[in-house]
Amino acid sequence: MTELVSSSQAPSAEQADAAWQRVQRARHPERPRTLDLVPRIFDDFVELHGDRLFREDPAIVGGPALLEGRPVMVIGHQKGNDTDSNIFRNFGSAHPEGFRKAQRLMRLADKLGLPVITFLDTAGAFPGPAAEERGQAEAIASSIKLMTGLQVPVVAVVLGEGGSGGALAIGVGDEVLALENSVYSVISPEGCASILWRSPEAAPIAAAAMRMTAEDQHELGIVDSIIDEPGEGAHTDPGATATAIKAALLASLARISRLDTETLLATRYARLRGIGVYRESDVGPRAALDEPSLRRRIGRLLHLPGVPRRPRWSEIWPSGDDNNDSERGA
Amino acid sequence: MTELVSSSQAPSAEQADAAWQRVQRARHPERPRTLDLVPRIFDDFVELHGDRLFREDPAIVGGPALLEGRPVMVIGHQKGNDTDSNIFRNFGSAHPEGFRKAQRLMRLADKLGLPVITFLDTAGAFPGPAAEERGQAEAIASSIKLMTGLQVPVVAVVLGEGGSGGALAIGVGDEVLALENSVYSVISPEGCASILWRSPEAAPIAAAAMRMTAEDQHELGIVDSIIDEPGEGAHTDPGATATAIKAALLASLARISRLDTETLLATRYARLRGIGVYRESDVGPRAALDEPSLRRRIGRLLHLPGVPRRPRWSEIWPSGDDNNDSERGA
Amino acid sequence: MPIKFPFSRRRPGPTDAWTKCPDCEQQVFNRQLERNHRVCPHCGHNFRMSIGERIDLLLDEGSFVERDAGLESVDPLGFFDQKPYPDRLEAARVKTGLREAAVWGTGSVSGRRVAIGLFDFRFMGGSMGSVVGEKIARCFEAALVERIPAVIVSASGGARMQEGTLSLLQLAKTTAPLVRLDAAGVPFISILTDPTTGGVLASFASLGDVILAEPKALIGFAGARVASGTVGEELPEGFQTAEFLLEHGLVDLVVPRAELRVTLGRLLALLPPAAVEEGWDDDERRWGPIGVLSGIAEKLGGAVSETVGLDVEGEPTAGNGRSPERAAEQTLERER
Amino acid sequence: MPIKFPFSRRRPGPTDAWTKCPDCEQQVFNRQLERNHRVCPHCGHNFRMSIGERIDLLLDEGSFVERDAGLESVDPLGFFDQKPYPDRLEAARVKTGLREAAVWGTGSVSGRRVAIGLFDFRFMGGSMGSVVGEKIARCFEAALVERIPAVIVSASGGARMQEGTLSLLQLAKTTAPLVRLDAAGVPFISILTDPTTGGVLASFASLGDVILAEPKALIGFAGARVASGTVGEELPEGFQTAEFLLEHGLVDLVVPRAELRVTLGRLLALLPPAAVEEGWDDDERRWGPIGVLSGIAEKLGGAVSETVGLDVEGEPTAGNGRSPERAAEQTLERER
Ligand SMILES: [Zn+2]
Ligand SMILES: [Zn+2]
Repeated sequence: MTELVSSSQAPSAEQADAAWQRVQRARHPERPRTLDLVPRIFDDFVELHGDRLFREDPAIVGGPALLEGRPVMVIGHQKGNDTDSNIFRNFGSAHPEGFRKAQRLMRLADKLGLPVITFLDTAGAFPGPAAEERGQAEAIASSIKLMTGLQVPVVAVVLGEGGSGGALAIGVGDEVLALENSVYSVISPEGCASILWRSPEAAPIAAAAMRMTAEDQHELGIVDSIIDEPGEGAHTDPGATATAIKAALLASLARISRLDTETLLATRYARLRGIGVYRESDVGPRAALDEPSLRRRIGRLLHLPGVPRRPRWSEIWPSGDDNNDSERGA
Repeated sequence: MTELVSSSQAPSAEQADAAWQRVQRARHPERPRTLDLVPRIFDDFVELHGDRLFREDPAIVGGPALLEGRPVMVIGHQKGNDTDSNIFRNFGSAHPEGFRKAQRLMRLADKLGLPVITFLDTAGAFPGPAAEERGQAEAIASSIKLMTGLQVPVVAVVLGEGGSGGALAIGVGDEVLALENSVYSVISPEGCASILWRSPEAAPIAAAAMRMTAEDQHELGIVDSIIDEPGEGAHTDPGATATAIKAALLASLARISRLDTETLLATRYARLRGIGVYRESDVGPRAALDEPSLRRRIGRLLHLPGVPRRPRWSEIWPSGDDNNDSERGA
Repeated sequence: MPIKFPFSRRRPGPTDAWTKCPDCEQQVFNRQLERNHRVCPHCGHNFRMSIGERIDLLLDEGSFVERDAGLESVDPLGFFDQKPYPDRLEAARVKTGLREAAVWGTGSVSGRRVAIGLFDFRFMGGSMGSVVGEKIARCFEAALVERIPAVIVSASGGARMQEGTLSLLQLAKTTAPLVRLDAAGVPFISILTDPTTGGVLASFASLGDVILAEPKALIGFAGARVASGTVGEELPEGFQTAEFLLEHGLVDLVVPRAELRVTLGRLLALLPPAAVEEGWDDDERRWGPIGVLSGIAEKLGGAVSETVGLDVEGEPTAGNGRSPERAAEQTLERER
Repeated sequence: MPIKFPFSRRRPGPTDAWTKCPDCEQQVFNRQLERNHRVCPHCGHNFRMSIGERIDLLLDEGSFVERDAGLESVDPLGFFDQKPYPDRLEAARVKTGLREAAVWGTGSVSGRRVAIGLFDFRFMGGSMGSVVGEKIARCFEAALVERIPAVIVSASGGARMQEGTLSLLQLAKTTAPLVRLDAAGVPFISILTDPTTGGVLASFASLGDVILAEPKALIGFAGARVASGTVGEELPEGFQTAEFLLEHGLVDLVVPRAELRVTLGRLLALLPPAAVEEGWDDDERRWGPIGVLSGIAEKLGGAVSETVGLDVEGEPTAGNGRSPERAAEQTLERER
């Protein structure tokens, strides 16, 4: 993993161009969206609506679906295909009620033991005043929290733009897959360029600097597997794209479904807990916690205490013998 | 309990007068409210605010408190004492966000193992368009549902008006206590009179017909114990009223705290499940469910499946040897 | 009261008569209306349905078996307004051919077994008193015990005033089983029809894992007159319609009646009860430590049917006079 | 990098100088400001505080012990904007005397032991990268293991751009332990100070069992400029202030700085960690069946410190290169 720590240098013009091309493909107006792909991936799907609190938010869609005959819960950002539908969908940028709808559906999946599959495709959570008033930050935070504790397998797929907290709010997964031309970043390249380069025109450089392409994210360990796109990109063949996603989902679920509930939660926790790169030197008192029993200590850290017992999804999702977990983590 | 089934007859003028006097005392403008009583009952109290979703609703107040040095969660409707404060408090009629705040505080109590004490004093949930838009019915329903499953002791005290769903939303308890001059009803007497007598002026008759006084509610088994009020009513001596409530709360909690979590939940379920009076004759097929094991059947009905293990509050609330449960149920 | 399977009764009135549609004001031939699931062929207006018609609409033919048909309301408060409550009950029975405002039983939808409860608004406005609450609660408990989905088709003005707070508390009685359905992973689908208001909406009906509503159905907590009267505000357009609730995130889908059966069937296929883990047969593992009570339950033997309140017969009883705990204690005392 | 206990460093500049209050524009004597918890004596404006000042404000004197002071940021992306990320880090270190934007440790409030994390906005805008996220996560985990309340005092512009999605994922890393704190009944009190925005607000900071905020603190998800720019709307008065959030139900209390210590102490007394049931010492009962992993854990012996990531030293490592599962598997393989 030492290759992660390269010496800092400004991205070259070629690197900026290459990164920007990916950003543009990820944002391609004809790129297939969640609702374009869902009918091609799943046998049946009923879209459910509403957060049961305030409003139906069309920027996030979701509902139960059948994947190869087995029930799952699907949740995804939904951009439009033209001006009207983009206005209706708020360009895929959710208000708090969108994330709260997603949470409701995730709780339903948790109750029934359905694996959760999410599709990420948003420039980010909507930053308008109404969203702030209704607790945009709370909505994202509680969505992330819920996902870290779901007692069912969770697979997230980055379809197009994985934009910051609004993407992560439905993007915490046991495995995170990404389409070849998708991007994933902590802030939009324009936003990053505005702040650090003081010019939104530096967006391509910022895109390269943030290493936001699917390959980069795979190298960084944020993305587990990359799903190849057909030809010039997903928009050239949505059907083939859907087929590739479906195959990747089936492989992911087969891997994850091997785990029992305890191990699933422990593994997801360890995955998240391990993200980050740092140096640790021996300054100051060591973190020797006042803990009597080693066994209890590791038990407490890794295992969710007091969780209700849940159905094992290995019965719903029998583990396959294909692809070992060589793609996971390091 | 056969005395419950009396032959129907119109309330007499005397009965109507007596009932109406109670309604007026329950609504007395100087009657002590939740925030008048809380400092007199509890050693410390920090009011918390907000539903974390939409708005702080001052019609419901709540927060952790110390009762004889032991922590509890207090939640109550809050009417005002004058025009300004009544407008601020919306006359104690909560919007959905009030009930959702209450739910948040109940969840916190559940997490920390604190008994929940609620004070009921509302003409009802607010029926305005904004409340409807934000899911007033959902807010009440989910609050009731949450209370039926709280893994901590719950004691509800009817202080003044126990008005319909808005009262019940924070009124599902392991024990329900009522001040002597409080009332509790399925609809306001004015509302009932408007619908059934087609005249709001028949409110006193409706009040008598609905048997909404604390004594009637005790007879019906909805209220477990009545708390005597000083002199002409609680408003003549809030301090003495608070003392009486405190004594009743301590006795209640001592009784309830004897139960372990499983028994607590089973008992609360049985209590609610048993409310209602009906005749059952042998028409049609019997309700013979396809159930192999008798033991499992009763176990399923009475015991919450898969609940996380919780701290025993008998450690927080040691059981007293006073008052046996002779006041409970039949 | 020799009414059996009352839900199968057709509504009174000759089928060759005409009914005026309240929406488009056209005259509709009754037989045509029934063939069309009581939807106006001219404007799509959804006429209210009887329980029998609703069963025909939703369930596999002949699959419905009513449960607890013998539950009957009594008059616990001695309630008398313009006339005694028992007279109102009797009038409603005569008018509808039903014993009460709700019926529950088991049946199947596209071959999937469900526990289903249904309301008829014509019986005292579909109001919920002790009997309706008891039926809904038993419906949920049957779903729990059998691990089959629960479905409730609501049409109700709310809690029944004539039983006072006993009716109010039915909100809690019908809601409490839902906590258990959640824990056990058993789905509940709530179907809201015209009208669903008050205490029924403020309890189980709003708590479906999925909530379906019929087009233009009136759905709200308080009456629209109350809502506007209270605050003197003008009501938003479409206030308290199914479509309004959909927009406000409170229902999942507004489903035309012709698609309701298919939609319900698809949802049941997509949202099956949670798979049961290996330890299912082992009470200790699945349900957690059963503790004192279930130990007692084993000893109960014949007393069990009383304790779970499934078939108490004859004389009216206040259910809370026979809590499982009490019965269990009595049994233990007898054994000592 | 021989900086020890950096939080105790006072801010640079002579204490006899004057500072101009940005609110009332009066000149305030610095020494007076420090004595007054950095609150303007003229208008009550809350100046930002260093971590050391914050510790003095909140904790019992001398009770704070820093943990994991040796954690240091590296440059995983090789990030270079106007200058290299390592240069920005170095500049921040020099400017603040801190090693990073956050510090965590244990201490006591009115005698009650807490695990506490604190931010300093002066260090790269209090931004959260790998190190800050790691410290917050360790703080929560210590609270879980010791069963003591967690307290975080936030002041942050959000996730640190220079570490890309590694920073973004700190939102999940810092939030995941909160599920465990909930299950274990351990409280978390979040204190929001000026400013708390972006990814810190969109993760743990919004998830306190109780959320306190300092008066007039800027608190929001997106910058106010972004919010108004995006939609061209005029912003409501007081937008994104602590008081605005209180009104919108998003924080529990706005607490003047002079009362913060007392309020925190009262809350800690009122909201203690859940009492531990009898079975606490019995892992099987309290935590449910630990299953395969803990069986493995017993065999791990010396490997355990690595698996929980508490004291990996020296060379930079990607934490996810050493998942407990992986380590456990390796151990098992070695044993076979
Ligand atoms: Zn018509
Ligand atoms: Zn000033």
